[in-house]
Amino acid sequence: MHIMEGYLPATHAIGWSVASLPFVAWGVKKLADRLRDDPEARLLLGASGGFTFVLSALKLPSVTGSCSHPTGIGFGSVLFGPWIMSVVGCVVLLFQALLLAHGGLTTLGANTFSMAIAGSFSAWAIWRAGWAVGLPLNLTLFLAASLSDLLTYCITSLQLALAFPDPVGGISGAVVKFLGVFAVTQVPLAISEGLLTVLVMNLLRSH
Amino acid sequence: MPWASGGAGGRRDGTMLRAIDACAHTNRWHRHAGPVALFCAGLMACVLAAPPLVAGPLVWAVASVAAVVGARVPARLFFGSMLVPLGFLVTSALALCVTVGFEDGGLVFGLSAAGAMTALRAGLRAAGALAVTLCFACTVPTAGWMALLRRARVPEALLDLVMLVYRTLFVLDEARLGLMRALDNRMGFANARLALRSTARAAAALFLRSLQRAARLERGLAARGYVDRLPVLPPQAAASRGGWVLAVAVPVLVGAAAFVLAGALGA
Amino acid sequence: MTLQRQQDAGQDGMAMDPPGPTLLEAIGLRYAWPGAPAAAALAPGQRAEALANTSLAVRRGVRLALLGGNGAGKSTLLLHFNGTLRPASGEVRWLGRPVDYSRRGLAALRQQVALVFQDPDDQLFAGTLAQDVSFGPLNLRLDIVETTRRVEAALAAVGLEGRGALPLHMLSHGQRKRAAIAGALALRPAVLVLDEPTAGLDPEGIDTLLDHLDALHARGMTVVFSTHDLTLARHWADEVAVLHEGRVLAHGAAAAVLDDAAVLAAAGLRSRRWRRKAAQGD
Amino acid sequence: MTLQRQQDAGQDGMAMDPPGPTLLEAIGLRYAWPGAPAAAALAPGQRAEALANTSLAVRRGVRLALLGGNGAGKSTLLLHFNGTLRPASGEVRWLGRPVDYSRRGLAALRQQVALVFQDPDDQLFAGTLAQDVSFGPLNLRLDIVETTRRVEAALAAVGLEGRGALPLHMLSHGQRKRAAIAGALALRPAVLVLDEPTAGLDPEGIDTLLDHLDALHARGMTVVFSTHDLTLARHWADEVAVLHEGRVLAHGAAAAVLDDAAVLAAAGLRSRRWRRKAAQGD
Repeated sequence: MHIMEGYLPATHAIGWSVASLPFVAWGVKKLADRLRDDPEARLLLGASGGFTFVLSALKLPSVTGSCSHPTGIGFGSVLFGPWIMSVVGCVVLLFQALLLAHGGLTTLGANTFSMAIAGSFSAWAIWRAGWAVGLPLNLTLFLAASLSDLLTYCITSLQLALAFPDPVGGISGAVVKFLGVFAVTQVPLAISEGLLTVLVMNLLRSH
Repeated sequence: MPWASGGAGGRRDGTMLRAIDACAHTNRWHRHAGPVALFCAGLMACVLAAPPLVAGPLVWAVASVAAVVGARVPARLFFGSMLVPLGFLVTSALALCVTVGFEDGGLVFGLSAAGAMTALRAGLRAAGALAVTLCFACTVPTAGWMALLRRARVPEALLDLVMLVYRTLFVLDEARLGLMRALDNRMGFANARLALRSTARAAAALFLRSLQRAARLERGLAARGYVDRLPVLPPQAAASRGGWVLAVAVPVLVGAAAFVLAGALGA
Repeated sequence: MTLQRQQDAGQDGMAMDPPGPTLLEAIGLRYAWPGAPAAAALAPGQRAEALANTSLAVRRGVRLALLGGNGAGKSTLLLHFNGTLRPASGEVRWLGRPVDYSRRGLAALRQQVALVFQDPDDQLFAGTLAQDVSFGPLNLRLDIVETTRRVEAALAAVGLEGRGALPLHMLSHGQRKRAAIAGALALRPAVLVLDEPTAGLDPEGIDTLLDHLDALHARGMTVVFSTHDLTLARHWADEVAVLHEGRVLAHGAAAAVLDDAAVLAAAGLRSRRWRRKAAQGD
Repeated sequence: MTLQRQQDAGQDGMAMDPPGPTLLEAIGLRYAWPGAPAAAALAPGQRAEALANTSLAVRRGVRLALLGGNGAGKSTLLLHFNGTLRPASGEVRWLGRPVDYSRRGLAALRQQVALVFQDPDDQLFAGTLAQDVSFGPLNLRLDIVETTRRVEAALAAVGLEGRGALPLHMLSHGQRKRAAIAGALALRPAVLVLDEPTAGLDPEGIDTLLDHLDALHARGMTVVFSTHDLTLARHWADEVAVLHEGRVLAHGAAAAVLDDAAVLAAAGLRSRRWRRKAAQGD
């Protein structure tokens, strides 16, 4: 779920950019290290970024205006690690802002935080945890994709609530409000993305 | 045709993907990345810093005129691209007009005039900022802003990634279109369950294609001497002293006007 | 029922040599690619409109070649024939009735008019050959028995019988092209629409493909295909339509159209090079 | 220095009509694709070896067509010519010396022998056309002035001058094919190796491409290309080598090889279909 261009006040836009910066900077360092050791990863990561972008243009059934790229980011974070995938996610968000007017430049920091960083770290953590606990693969995949989606949506609601606290209920009231409003699209979306990820992985394994 | 897109699955995205990018490469300002970027940064600072009730509409108007009249961006493309973000704007503005409180352990809802005012400010600011970003997106080609990032010493690894993502996303988008059409032609989207399965097929196929693309590009570039660097020339930029002057002057004037007007109107 | 119709088509096709009645018709189609730059922003040589007032009728039982250079609008027209694209103005008719672009209407049309893409990889992707061919029938909610029957018939029709259990990536390019056709045939269409069916095939691969298409045509299949190969059009099509810049320059019996040097030259279909060499007696 | 060599090649090419000295030579190459199934597990018609004792010499200034059906081993052989693939046995020689497969040796070879792939998207990666072409020279650590000169010359050589600022996805397929050639030319190679250069192009696109290749050849470029188009080989190549099942069936002057019906039939390059029709007087 993208926050549109200019929606956050300047202080918040800057604040979230500052919050994202260390993750992206460390990710870029890891990326540079990786490319030095393994030049082939350059083209692979480029293609994965393209894939993540295009995946968000696959419309899921019955959900309008959806955007499915935590799925792509989750995929990538299992393959390349969450740090590098945070960077790839940030690049994808940049292209979405510039080529599709989806998201924005001033909200790039906030969106990167909720989608690229939280998305890839949570998907990766759930994947690892499921693996460690010995959960069935399909269940792990479903949880990783859908929970990281839900986390993104919760963080976005929090970001909006911090910027626009409720006159009566304050920040907590605003969180409830935004969670409620966007639940209509985001909860079904998270579920269908979980299912989609399971189906995709099974197709790929059978290949 | 190279910009062919649309059809099953993401008509809107596919269309805009090609249209904004094509415009960025063909508009009157496509060789003036430096001044245009500065101009847009200045306008963006105005719309974020000045009182939004005045600065929002003012910056929206200036950015729109700059793009449509100055750079000759097709009006239909420019204003059409604003429709999608409007959906987000309306939904969250409605949320801002409603108040939610906790009383006696339960949720209490109400309508709020203060909330409506906040929504109005946020909406006008967002509209102004959106026009600025679109002005930038429609006038500065990717190679143009990448050259600016390179001069700003953004790490090489990140720029390589940006360049490769830019190239692959168009190649894979073409593949997405073909796959979705082929699935659609065999009734793959006849109902929601089939649609989910078909989307999964397309996604899995795209994933395999992206791996394959990387492997083939690796071999193709090796034939051109690729080992571990992807150096390219910066794009040719046109000299534009006047452009730099305008890029500074216009945002300064807009900012000043916004503060003065806002003071006069007491907004 | 579809099977029945298919057989009817077969008998009709056999009984009446062309001209048969019109099955599919494009009338005054105009289409601009969505997102095409405004005319002012076009690079030299680019057109905004992919189709500009294009009309073409496809008669039952015919083998119709759509000839034209790259970018002439061939694929765009083919994508209109089964409703994948919708014209900005003009209309497409199936059996005389305008195409119904509702989900249900399109499903009905696509069972009759099956489109095979130039790149088989757009159509084939994972699993085995038989699984892929069964995709269409299963989407039509046919039962396993009927689906199996159709899959076997479709594979036999393209000479891939007995290969159903092979994974798709083990097939050669020519086999993949035929596999994509089998996937379309499993819908039991009345019209087979092929985008550049011979592209990328060597002479032997073309021979094999045409052998199978011949057999389908003999059983009544109407075949529309795009190509820029004049030899193929001359030797295999009954009718030829020449497309250039989104317009039909000529349409008629293959030999008549292909002997019209002016039309071919206008459509950029004759190499000045080979002609020049030929004139030099080489 | 590379420039110098290129000019030498040019003068030699001009001065001595074929036969020039041998530039590039494949001697007794054997190659099996990694992961190819063992002979026992092969599907009928599949071969384990892509190249089976393949020898071929490329002389300076020649236009050599590699003719063969799909899967004959054409692309595999071309990939050996610039060291992308390394033979299991046999060797590739450049100017009489075995190829040095060290990183440095390969870099030197690939500057001389530029390979252009069939699918231009395999070789194009940058944001704009000019940027893409500049990759080769900059990668050779040439300076900006020399790189700019080479980019302009390479774009002019394929008729894409003035298009340098366009992104690659705004070019047509034919233009992208020529863009990939420009990327190779910017290395100033002595030999241009093209895999199916005319595949997917219409007659006009082929004419344009050959016009540019003609000009390059006139300036001394050696051109090796694979194709399964007999007309192209007859009208454009000086020499033809026929490949079948990883073996060179014949190699000699174009006209002589192409008039040998037995060889063409053995290589599956003649359509029984058109011949039959032709015999019927069509």
